[in-house]
Formats: sequence, C-alpha cells, structure tokens
Amino acid sequence: MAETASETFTLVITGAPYSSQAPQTALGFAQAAVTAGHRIDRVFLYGDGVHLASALSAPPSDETNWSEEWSRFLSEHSVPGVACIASALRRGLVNETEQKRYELPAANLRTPFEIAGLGEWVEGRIKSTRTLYFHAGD
Amino acid sequence: MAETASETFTLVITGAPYSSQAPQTALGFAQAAVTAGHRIDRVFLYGDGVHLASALSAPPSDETNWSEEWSRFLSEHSVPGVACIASALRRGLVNETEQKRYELPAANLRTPFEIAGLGEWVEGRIKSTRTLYFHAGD
Amino acid sequence: MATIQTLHILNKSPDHPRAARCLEMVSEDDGLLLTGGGVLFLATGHLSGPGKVFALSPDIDARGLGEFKGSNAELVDFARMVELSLEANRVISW
Amino acid sequence: MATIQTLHILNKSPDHPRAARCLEMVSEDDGLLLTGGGVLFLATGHLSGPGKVFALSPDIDARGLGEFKGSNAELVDFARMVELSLEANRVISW
Amino acid sequence: MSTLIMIDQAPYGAWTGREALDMAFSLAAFDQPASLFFTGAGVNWLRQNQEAGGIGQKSVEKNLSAAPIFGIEAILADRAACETYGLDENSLIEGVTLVDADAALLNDYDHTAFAG
Amino acid sequence: MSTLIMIDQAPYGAWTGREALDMAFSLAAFDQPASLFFTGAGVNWLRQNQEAGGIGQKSVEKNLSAAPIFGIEAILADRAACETYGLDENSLIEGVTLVDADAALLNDYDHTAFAG
Repeated sequence: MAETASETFTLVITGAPYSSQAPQTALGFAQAAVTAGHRIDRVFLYGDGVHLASALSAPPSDETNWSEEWSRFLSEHSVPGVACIASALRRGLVNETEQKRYELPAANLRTPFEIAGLGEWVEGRIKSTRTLYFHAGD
Repeated sequence: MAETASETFTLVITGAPYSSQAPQTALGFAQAAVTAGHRIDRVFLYGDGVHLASALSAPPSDETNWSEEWSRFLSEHSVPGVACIASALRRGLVNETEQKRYELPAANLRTPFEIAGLGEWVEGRIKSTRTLYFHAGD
Repeated sequence: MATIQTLHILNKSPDHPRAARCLEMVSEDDGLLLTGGGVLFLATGHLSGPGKVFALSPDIDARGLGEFKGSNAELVDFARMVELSLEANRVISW
Repeated sequence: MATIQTLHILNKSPDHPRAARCLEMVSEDDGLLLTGGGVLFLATGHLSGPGKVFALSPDIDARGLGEFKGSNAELVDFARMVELSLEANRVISW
Repeated sequence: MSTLIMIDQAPYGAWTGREALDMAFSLAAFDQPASLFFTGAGVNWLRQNQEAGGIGQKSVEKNLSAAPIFGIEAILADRAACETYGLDENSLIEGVTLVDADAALLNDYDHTAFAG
Repeated sequence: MSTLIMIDQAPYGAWTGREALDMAFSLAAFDQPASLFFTGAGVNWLRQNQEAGGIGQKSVEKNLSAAPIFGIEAILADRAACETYGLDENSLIEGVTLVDADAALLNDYDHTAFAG
C-alpha cells in the first residue's frame, strides 16, 4: 500500500551517535517518510540508542551534531521522542524528575526527548503501520 | 619479571558499562595488580569507555554501579582516571570547564575523573611497564 | 510489481556473524536491502542467494563503491526505502 | 618457566571475526588468555593452534562452563592474569 | 500480532541479550504473544549452572526459567548453534525447543526484532 | 617503542576506525613511531573515491593521504582481506603496502593496539 499515503511509523534506534551510524540512517528514513506524507508516531531510543537524547554532546564544529538534528526534527514535526527508562538510567541519561528521584547532581536529557517505559514501544508496535529498527552496524 | 614487585600499569578502557564487560574486567585486573604490590599509573577512558565517567548513571539497586566502583578505586589508590576529551565531548561527557566553554546546560563528569587529551595515553604507554586495553567483547 | 514478503534490512559488513545469519533466512519472495556496512557485499560479490537485492545509495557513495553500482543490486534512496518498507508485508532489521 | 613472547588476550566469542584473526596470529612461543566471551572457545573446542592457553576463571563460571575446566586451558584468576601480563614480553588485547 | 525476539550475542559480555529479554517480557505484560529465539553465540544464554556473581552480574538463568510464567510462548534455540557450542538436553535449561534457523521459522511470526 | 595500530572494522558504520587514526596521529605527534594495519572489513578505509557527504560524515581519505606528512611510518593492509573486498592497486589510495597477517608482522612492533 505504498501508493496510499499517510501510513504511520514507529522508529526504534538502538545504536549511539559517534559510535554507530544508526541515528543518521534513521533520520534519513524519517525525513523521507515525512516528505512522502507519512507520519512518524514516535521514535523510541533503546539500549545504547538513548545516548542520542544527550543534551551535553559537543562534537567538533565541522561534524554534524546528531542529537541536535534529531531534536529539531522531532520538534518541527511534533514527533514524540522517548528514551527507554531502564536503558537511560543505567547509561546516565536523566531528566529532572529522575535527577530528583535518584538524587543525582544534574539532568542531561535534551528537549523534546522524554523518558518512559517499554510500554511506549509495545504501543507503537501495535498502532503504527510499520515499526523499523536502526541498530549499530559494524 | 613478575617476581620483582612494583611494576606499573596504564589501563585503557574502551567499552562502556551496561553495554560491555570491559569496565568490570579492568577493575578485577586493577584490584589484583594493586594487591600484588604494583601501581596503576593511570586509567585512560577512550571511545565508548568514557561513559564510565558519568556521574548520572543510576542502575537498579540490585546491580553493581560500575562508575561508582571505579571512582572509589581511583580515589582509594590515588590513581588518575582520565577520559579522552575528543571521545568525551562527542558523547556528552563534560566537566564544568567544558560546560562553560561549549555553553552546555550541565556537567556530568564523576569525581575524581578528569578530561584530557590522547597525550595522557601516549605518556602512560611510555612510562608504564605494561599498557593493557579492555575493549568491548561481543 | 510483485509484493515482497519480508524485507530484510542488513547493515552489517560481510565479516559480521549476523550477516551470514540474515542471508540464510532470505527466501525467494523476499527483498534484501543493504545499508551501512552491508553495502560492502557489493564488493565481495557474495550475494548469489534468492530474493531481490537493493542497496542504499548514500552508503555506497560514502564507501567509494560507485564502480559496483548496478552490478547485482538495485540502487535506492531513502524515499524508495520508505516505499519498500511499506510494500513488504514485513520488515526485519538485522 | 618458559617466557611467553606475546600474551594474546581474547575477549571475543568464537562467532566474532576478530577471534579468528587473533588465533591466526598466535605463534608457538605465545600465550592465549581467554576472557569474557572468549572462554566460549572451551565449549566449541576449536583451540588446536599453537601456544599455551589460559582462561579466566570467573568468566568461565558466569557462563556455566565448569564442565570444560581443565580440558584444554589452564585456569587463571585476576592475580595470575596480572603475573602473566608481566611475564610476557608483550601483551595484545584483541 | 506475534513477535519473535532474536538473541545472537553471548551472555555477560554484552547487554543486548538482557535488553532483548526485557522486550519479550514487556510484550507479554501487555498480552502480546512473544517468543524468544536464541542463535549463534546467543545459545549460551541457555546453559545450565551460570554463576555470574564472580563478575558482578546477576545470572539470567532464573529469568529465563520464569519465562513461561511471565507469558512468553516459547523459548526456541537454533539446533546447529547448540551443537557448535556443545549444548544438548543435559546442559540446556528446561523448556527449550530446538528448531532450524530458516525462512520458515520467520513466517510463523508477524514481527521479528533484535534488541541491538 | 614502535606501535602498530590495528583497524578491522569497516568505515562510517562504526567510530573505532576514526579513533584508531587519532591514536596513530597522536603517537606521531609525540615522536613515537607508529604504523597502521588494516585488516578484515577495515581494509575498506583504504578505498579511493569515498564521498561521505550524503551520510553527513567527513571522508577519511584525506586524513589517510596525509598520514606520511603527520609522521605515520607505514600504512599496511592485509593482502587477503583486500582480495576479499575487491581492492587492488587501482582502487587503493596511494601509499599502502600489502602484507600478510601473521605472527611475523606483530614481531616487528613493540606494541599493538586496537581503538576498541
């Protein structure tokens, strides 16, 4: 049914920026999907993919800041970006709520990313026409 | 010359906690080295290994917090722990100096880790009796 | 056009153990889309299995594989990747 | 005891491409120390190459490989790993 | 909407296996049919007598044994991979079904996913 | 104190290759003899005409071409791996020496290291 537009996607990113190409390939896909008139239901960050939601990444100025690019995409197209809470807490990605709960010295989650459980992934999988995974390569 | 004690080591960790076993194996090695009367000249975090220096990791309470364990080891034995600045900035690991320089919303480097260049690795390699690498497995 | 039963998206180089596993599970009605390091299969030429083969163009260019274009895979851009993912009844990312 | 020329520390499972590369480069005067997923070589039994083989005990226990203990590798703890790294003229971590 | 979660990495050295289990348990918790398929070095998750205390981790053997209780439909293992890693009925945990890894296996599920 | 930095991962999909280059350049900057050895899928770093703009990355071809200027002693490539990936004198960047990957190679260096 590629011809009938307005299909929906859930994208799952499990590879970290500056360690894998996963966030880049996922962004290329997401932009093309939106351009074709489809909708991204949500982007779910899992495993090492949660590092994409860091507010503190500062790559050299001649390199793309993938966290910034993804933030902009999510905001422009009102797409929820959700980092898995279990993956995020282990890897040191927290918002202010988690900062307080675990008495941590700071929060580092980039706007508009949110933190939530795997239920968000399950729901996306059920609702969306397709769920695609973007893993680390090699 | 294992019999003459007081040899020195530089340990390089390139695998992240909760993604690889590298920090755990490195800590087992470091503790055994110190127990045997040797010295750890420094621990250098490179690539994904810089995530070990996160002050914000909050694993479930029944799991080991490897960042905390490593911090304690470094402090107890006065071993410098250095995260490579290039790896750290790309991956969102910053101290207050870098936070200010890059106008970032927070700092998340755990005490007593420091941020410095690859020169620290080169120097360790020259000075120490042995330099050992702890990479991510599979 | 014939419907693709399963679209297998492979972003692992020919060296990676998951790449061999993927190729074993591609059947005649399936499509295989090479992305990332997976496009290096164009250089090794080990793609004699069943199923139609696609390869993501920007990943080919990045790796300097222009000379292998059109050899044994249909080149696609991201727009076509989106279409393929909807045309297939199922997508598996290896 | 005979000096080890190069101590190869291998923490990759037999599936990993770097594992095969490592085994190819071990020579007679070398030692091979299996850690992490590398201890799974005790289960596959593919260790007929040259060089003395060691395996890190806690990694064997974690993976339930007790039955293979002593089969074709000398078990070591972290203290012995430290000694081995100093006895060898050179250490390579694969 | 049945889902097959695939695990092809050895235990303890990498985290993707644990995160794959979480995915399967999460599906089951939301009443979505889910099965686990272990292949490659991943079959080593299914070995009896894992004692991970010495490396500061928790064994996953208990989690896997509890899989049916949590609603996981099946624990499948690649027959050929089990042979490679010297795993047989005596060394595998209970409740594992040996299968061949081929296209027919995938056709039994609407979705197939890895954790990383 | 000569060092061999090994790269066995394909370019662009993973960062370890770039970080291995940084290690070699850093050694050279501190006047420590360093050589690069590409093997496995890593030999694909040495292919001509890499245009990575389309995936938002910088090509490493220039960095590698500049290696001798920065003081890197040699760029070595595994002959067998180059054959596997269809790389020959016409497709390799300049300044690459083909060698066999065996124990003798390692004996030429005091240190050998991967970036990850």
